[in-house]
Amino acid sequence: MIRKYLRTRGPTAVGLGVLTFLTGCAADAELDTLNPQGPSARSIDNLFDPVFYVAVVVFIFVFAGTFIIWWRFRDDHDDEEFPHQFHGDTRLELAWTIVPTLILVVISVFTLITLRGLNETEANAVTIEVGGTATQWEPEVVVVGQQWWWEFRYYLNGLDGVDLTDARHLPPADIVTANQMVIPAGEEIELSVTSRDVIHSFWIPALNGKKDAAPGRVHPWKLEADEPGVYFGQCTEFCGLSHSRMRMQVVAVTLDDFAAWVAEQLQPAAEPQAAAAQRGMEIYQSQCARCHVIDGFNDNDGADLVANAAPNLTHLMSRTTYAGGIFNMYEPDGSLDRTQLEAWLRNSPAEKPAYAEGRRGMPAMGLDEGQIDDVVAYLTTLGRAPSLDVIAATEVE
Amino acid sequence: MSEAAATDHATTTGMSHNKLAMWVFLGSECLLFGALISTYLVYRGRFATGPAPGDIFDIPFTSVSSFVLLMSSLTMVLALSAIKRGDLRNNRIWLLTTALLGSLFIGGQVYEFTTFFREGLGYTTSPFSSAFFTLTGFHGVHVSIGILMLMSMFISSLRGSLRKEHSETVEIIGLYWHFVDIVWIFIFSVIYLVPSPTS
Amino acid sequence: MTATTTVEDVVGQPLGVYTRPRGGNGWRDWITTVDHKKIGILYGVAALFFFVVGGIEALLIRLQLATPNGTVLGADMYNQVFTMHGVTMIFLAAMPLSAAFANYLIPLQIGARDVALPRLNALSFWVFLAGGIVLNLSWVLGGAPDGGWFGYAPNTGIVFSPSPGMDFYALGLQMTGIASLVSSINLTVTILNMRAPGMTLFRMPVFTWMILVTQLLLVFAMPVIAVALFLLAFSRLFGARFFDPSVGGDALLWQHLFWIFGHPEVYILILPSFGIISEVIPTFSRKPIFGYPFMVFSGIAIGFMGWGVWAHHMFVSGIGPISVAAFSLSTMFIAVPTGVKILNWMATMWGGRIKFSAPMLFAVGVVSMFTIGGLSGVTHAISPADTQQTDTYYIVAHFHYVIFGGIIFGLFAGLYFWWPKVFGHQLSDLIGKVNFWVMLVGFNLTFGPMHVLGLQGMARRIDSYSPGFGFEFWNMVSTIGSFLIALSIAIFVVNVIRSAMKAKGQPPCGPDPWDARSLEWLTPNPTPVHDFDEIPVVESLDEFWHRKYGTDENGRVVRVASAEEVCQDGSAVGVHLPSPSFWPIVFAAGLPFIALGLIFNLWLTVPGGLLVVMAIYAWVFEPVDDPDAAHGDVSEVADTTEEAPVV
Amino acid sequence: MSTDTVPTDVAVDDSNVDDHDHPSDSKYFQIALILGVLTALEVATYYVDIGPALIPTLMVMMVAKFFIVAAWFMHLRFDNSLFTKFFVGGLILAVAVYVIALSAFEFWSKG
Ligand code: HEA
Ligand code: HEA
Ligand code: HEC
Ligand code: CUA
Ligand SMILES: [Cu+2]
Repeated sequence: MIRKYLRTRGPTAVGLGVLTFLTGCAADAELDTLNPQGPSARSIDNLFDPVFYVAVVVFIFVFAGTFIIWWRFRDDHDDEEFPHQFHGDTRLELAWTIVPTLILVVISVFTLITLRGLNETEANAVTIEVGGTATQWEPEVVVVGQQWWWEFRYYLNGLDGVDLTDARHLPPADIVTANQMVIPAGEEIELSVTSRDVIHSFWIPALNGKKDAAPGRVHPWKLEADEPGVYFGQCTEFCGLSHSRMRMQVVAVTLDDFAAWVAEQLQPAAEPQAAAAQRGMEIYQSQCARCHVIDGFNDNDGADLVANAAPNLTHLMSRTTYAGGIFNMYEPDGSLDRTQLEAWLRNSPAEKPAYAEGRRGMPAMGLDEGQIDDVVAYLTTLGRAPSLDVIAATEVE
Repeated sequence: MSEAAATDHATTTGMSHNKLAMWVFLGSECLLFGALISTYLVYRGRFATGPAPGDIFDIPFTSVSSFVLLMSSLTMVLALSAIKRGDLRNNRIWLLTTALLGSLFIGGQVYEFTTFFREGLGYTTSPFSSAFFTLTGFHGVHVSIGILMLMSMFISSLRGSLRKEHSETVEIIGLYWHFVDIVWIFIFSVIYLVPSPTS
Repeated sequence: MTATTTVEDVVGQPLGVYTRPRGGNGWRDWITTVDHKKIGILYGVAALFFFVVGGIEALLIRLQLATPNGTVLGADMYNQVFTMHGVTMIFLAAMPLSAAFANYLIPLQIGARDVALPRLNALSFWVFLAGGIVLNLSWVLGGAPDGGWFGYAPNTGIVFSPSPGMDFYALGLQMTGIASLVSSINLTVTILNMRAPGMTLFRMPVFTWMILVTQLLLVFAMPVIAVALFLLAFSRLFGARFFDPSVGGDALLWQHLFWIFGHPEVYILILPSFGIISEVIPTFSRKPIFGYPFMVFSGIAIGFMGWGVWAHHMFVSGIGPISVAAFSLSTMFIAVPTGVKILNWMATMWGGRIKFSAPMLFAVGVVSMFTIGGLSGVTHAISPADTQQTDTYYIVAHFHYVIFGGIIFGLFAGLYFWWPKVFGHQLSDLIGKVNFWVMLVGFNLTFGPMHVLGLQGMARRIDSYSPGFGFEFWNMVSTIGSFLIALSIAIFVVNVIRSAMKAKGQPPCGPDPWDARSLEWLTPNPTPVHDFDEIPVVESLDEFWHRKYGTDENGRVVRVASAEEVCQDGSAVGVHLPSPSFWPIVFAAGLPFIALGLIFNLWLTVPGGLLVVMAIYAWVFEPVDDPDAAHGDVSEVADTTEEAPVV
Repeated sequence: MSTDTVPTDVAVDDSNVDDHDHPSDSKYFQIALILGVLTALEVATYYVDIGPALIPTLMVMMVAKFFIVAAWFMHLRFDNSLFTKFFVGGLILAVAVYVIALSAFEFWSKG
């Protein structure tokens, strides 16, 4: 990271860079915008870097000028001496009209080229297995923002004929997950970004710039990660109370792992065996199912919320963070972070500010400790935990 | 506001402060109505489950009231022309006629609104309805303010305090009145006559 | 406003309640004044007050963000605080402070005795103040606005922002908007219509020019925000469906309307400051401004181009690639006229004999610090890069560099420069210099790090951030810097108090403390009530300077007259001035009742409406002058009897 | 260059033109007649189908009415050109800005 700063910002940034280094702050800056990990972000960076240089040069010019003026023309004498009076010089004026214009013309050309690239999509297809048969799938993900978490919907038969205009009543998708978007690395993913309530903004700095998620509108966008890895993001359009706690991650995996993940996500939830988990399931049925969905168990349309949706819990355990990507599901050793999950179930608004009484965010469910244990027992049956690597890479503080 | 005109003598440009101020204000009003009209244009097709504009507009009726407003511009300018000649009697008559024609227009608008309302178009029915009532309502408020000013002038005239020297006051209020008329010319064509979506 | 132009000739009738207040003194004088100088001072005091309010909000923001997972403010309170910080600083501090300078100086710079419509001028101030009060009342009446200063729909709708805060926003800003509109019409007319004989447009000081451009921007921009705020208010109060997506309302409508206003607004903010330093720099460089016509035309060009770039705030909002491309390019090229200004200021200083007194330091501060902000602005204008930067602290850095570096420094330059003009004594230059350096360091410490934070991915408008993203260090630096800024403001306050105490009982400072150039210095310091003893006849740009200096046969500058000889002594008596009036403040007092009535209980609108209607009618029937007022002894010393200029 | 002597100024005539050559009342009636006829023609388009020519025709008539009122009833024809500048300035600005904004909405494509 540091090296990147030094390389791209050149000598002018040495001061900043050294300071940064001294404090060791940028060591794991997961949201860094100057550390592109995919083609889109790279093309943006390649545009930004030279423009930044130009700006630095202009800045140095003005600063040097100011300094020279201070050095040469400072004169605090209170006498009646006047310097040579001149009123202007048309040639100079023309020069400093034309030179910046030319610089900007050049910048415009590159801006337009980059812009076109960012708005082009390619046809690509990956092979996945749906219902036992291998299918070609053009990677497309529907991204839905709502207060204050993200939903990702995968329609494995493509988006033709899928009506996304009303995000509060979307057609059923094959895979619905929250806060962590799993994608195949090295492939371009086309996104359809929308929202169920207010405007949010979807942003994974390492992979691409942002795109607003606006209710009633579907915005096309794209992502591509060069390598498998985890890329952090943050909602960047102010969306109310817990805007700061509305984060997300993109987990890019190899094609094989992706196919495996798809196959697993397509499985509905299994009937729990243990007694505690069964009791938890009943509590879920009576308390939680009015909002949440578990495929194979309940599939209601429409939570009792302004957004009309709560995270789909079918494969909850396959996600390593939850509640807008602010809590870890697992300890670094791979065991469940039970304390946090219990706290969440005990009183979620205390863990993450929400207007539950305004039907925005998850309310405190008023469960007693025994019930919480049972619910946790049930939730842990939902989906399979990912590998320790993923747990380590996705960990949030 | 006529203060400076009284304390000052001539002005740099030879135009009175008040008249210049009115024109600047009217320039500004262009942006105001422009924003309202744009809002309407964006929303004319978004009538949700309520009535669509094409379903409810009554062109013959609106044509008549548009004509009434248009003619009030004529009477307004006649009022001005009268006071400039020093013909206070005719000035009074035309001022009153203008105010009456304006009131007739407002009456028509009230009638239109109530009809629409009865046909299921409330203020909160759809973006279209909100935009429509807001735009025409703003225009109506402008007309009403104009009527108030005309009546104030009429009363001053009765009391003998609106004389030939004050023709500029009539002229400035006239400018406002004509502007409001112009806005309606725009609204009438773009909103009523250009075919609107139907449900 | 037109209703007021009617009957003016009830003079001679029994006056009763319509009797105009006499000049008087004390607070009565202040609330009834129509004197542009007093109104200017009122604007200045109110704006500085709100600046401190907004500054305290800023300090709260910085305290909350000093460390990760800050706990100084809760999420809800944080959202209110940053919203009110932005709103207060923009609408209640920066704009009115510029208005203060404009009001005080414009008549003086063009050689007039007052603005064109003095009572409306008073009205503007009181309505602005009422708007500011309404906005801030929200703190105690159910919660402040919490939707951000640009209040994107539908987050500001009643569903997502159920507290009355956004109602206060919609109605309070509507009031300050009306005030700005009225005052902009007034000043436009003043500048066009009240110039002294010989004061052609191209002999007007650059400050006057920049104010003229600003007023034109206001004239055309305020109605747009007015409509946006009406749509918002009607949606919240009466259930209009403008921004309800479930029935087809479009979230982008608000954004377009807001930014069609919002971008011209940023030039409304900066141009007065550009005007101020265009007066300060030549004075202290002892040279005329370099390229006067280019300075004027670039200002006009900025004002003009400012209308075609608004969607650069919407690059990621989904407006489609063609719009993005068009707005991206149009935005970039605003750098050209702005660059012309920067370079012309430098050329003005070049070859000068520069005295770095406090006003000059602040002015040079603008030239360099604004440039940093302008350049980061250009990096936003390249839209692909902006998709990474928007809504991060990189943007916050940009706009505080242009706003604080460009506007606040410029306004401080103006405060130090014109202080003797207004109060008759100078502020301590030494303390002023300390003020400048502390502010400069504090400012860069506060906002410089935000560039790094933004590029590291710190989103704006977040009430807390987790450790581990690398945000800790620079946030702490920034917080420390913000307290240095506060210290610098405190130094300013000390300077003001100390200088006032020192000046007490002393005669006013001389007429021309800075060896200045423009017409306002022709009047003595502090400016007498009637401004000019005699309306000057203008023969050149920098008229005042040219009355003091000529050239000898070698083309060298030589003094031909001392300041004392040139300046008027303020001794004229019996100059006919517009009488004060109660009605502006009565009118303004009605508006908060109407606003509160709309929010809480419609009955409240009744007294409000009555006050307003009464004020309007009283205004109209109020005699032009109080017949009893003592101007009967007019010795005709120097009334404006000369023929008005035919340019 | 010396800037002191630039003579240009927007405001050159100080004579209050509108006191002398003002149209007579009968002229006003004629204008009102033209306006009335135009309105009648506009309304006629509601009854007579003129196909794709409709919107251009309406716009032309609207603009004509607009300018007739401004030029004659509001005296812009006779008055100081500064008034025209403010008004037409506001008008052009409004049209330009809002047309751009509406196109950014992809309004035109939706028809
Ligand atoms: C005083 C106020 C002010 C001023 C003057 C400016 C000036 C400029 N601004 Fe700024 N801007 C704001 C206040 C201001 N801005 C605010 C408040 C916001 C945020 C609102 C919010 O979101 O809350 C904002 C946001 C903002 C954005 C949106 C960012 C985002 O949200 O994503 C953009 C994008 O293009 C932008 C661009 C510019 C540009 C190009 C200029 C140009 O005018 C700058 C021109 C100046 C120079 C370039 C320097 C001098 C020039 C030279 C020395 C010549 C040579 C230069 C070159 C060849 C490059 N600004
Ligand atoms: C004119 C405009 C203006 C000015 C001057 C400032 C000044 C400052 N701003 Fe401002 N700021 C905005 C306009 C402005 N801001 C806007 C528009 C936003 C966007 C809001 C939004 O997102 O909606 C914003 C947002 C904003 C943020 C981002 C909040 C967020 O996104 O979460 C931050 C964070 O640090 C910040 C900090 C500061 C600081 C530290 C100052 C300092 O410079 C303030 C310094 C002033 C003082 C410190 C005064 C106090 C003085 C004293 C206490 C002295 C003692 C007094 C006496 C003795 C009487 N501002
Ligand atoms: C009224 C609606 C509602 C009810 C009832 C409800 N939840 Fe939630 N739940 C939500 C919402 C909304 C979120 C997303 C909160 C956020 O991220 O801010 C959520 C989030 C969660 C999460 C985190 C999911 C993720 O991936 O981020 C879990 C686990 C959860 N709820 C479990 C439960 C359980 C167990 C119950 C019942 C005991 C329950 N919920 C009842 C609305 C509800
Ligand atoms: Cu969602 Cu901010
Ligand atoms: Cu802008």
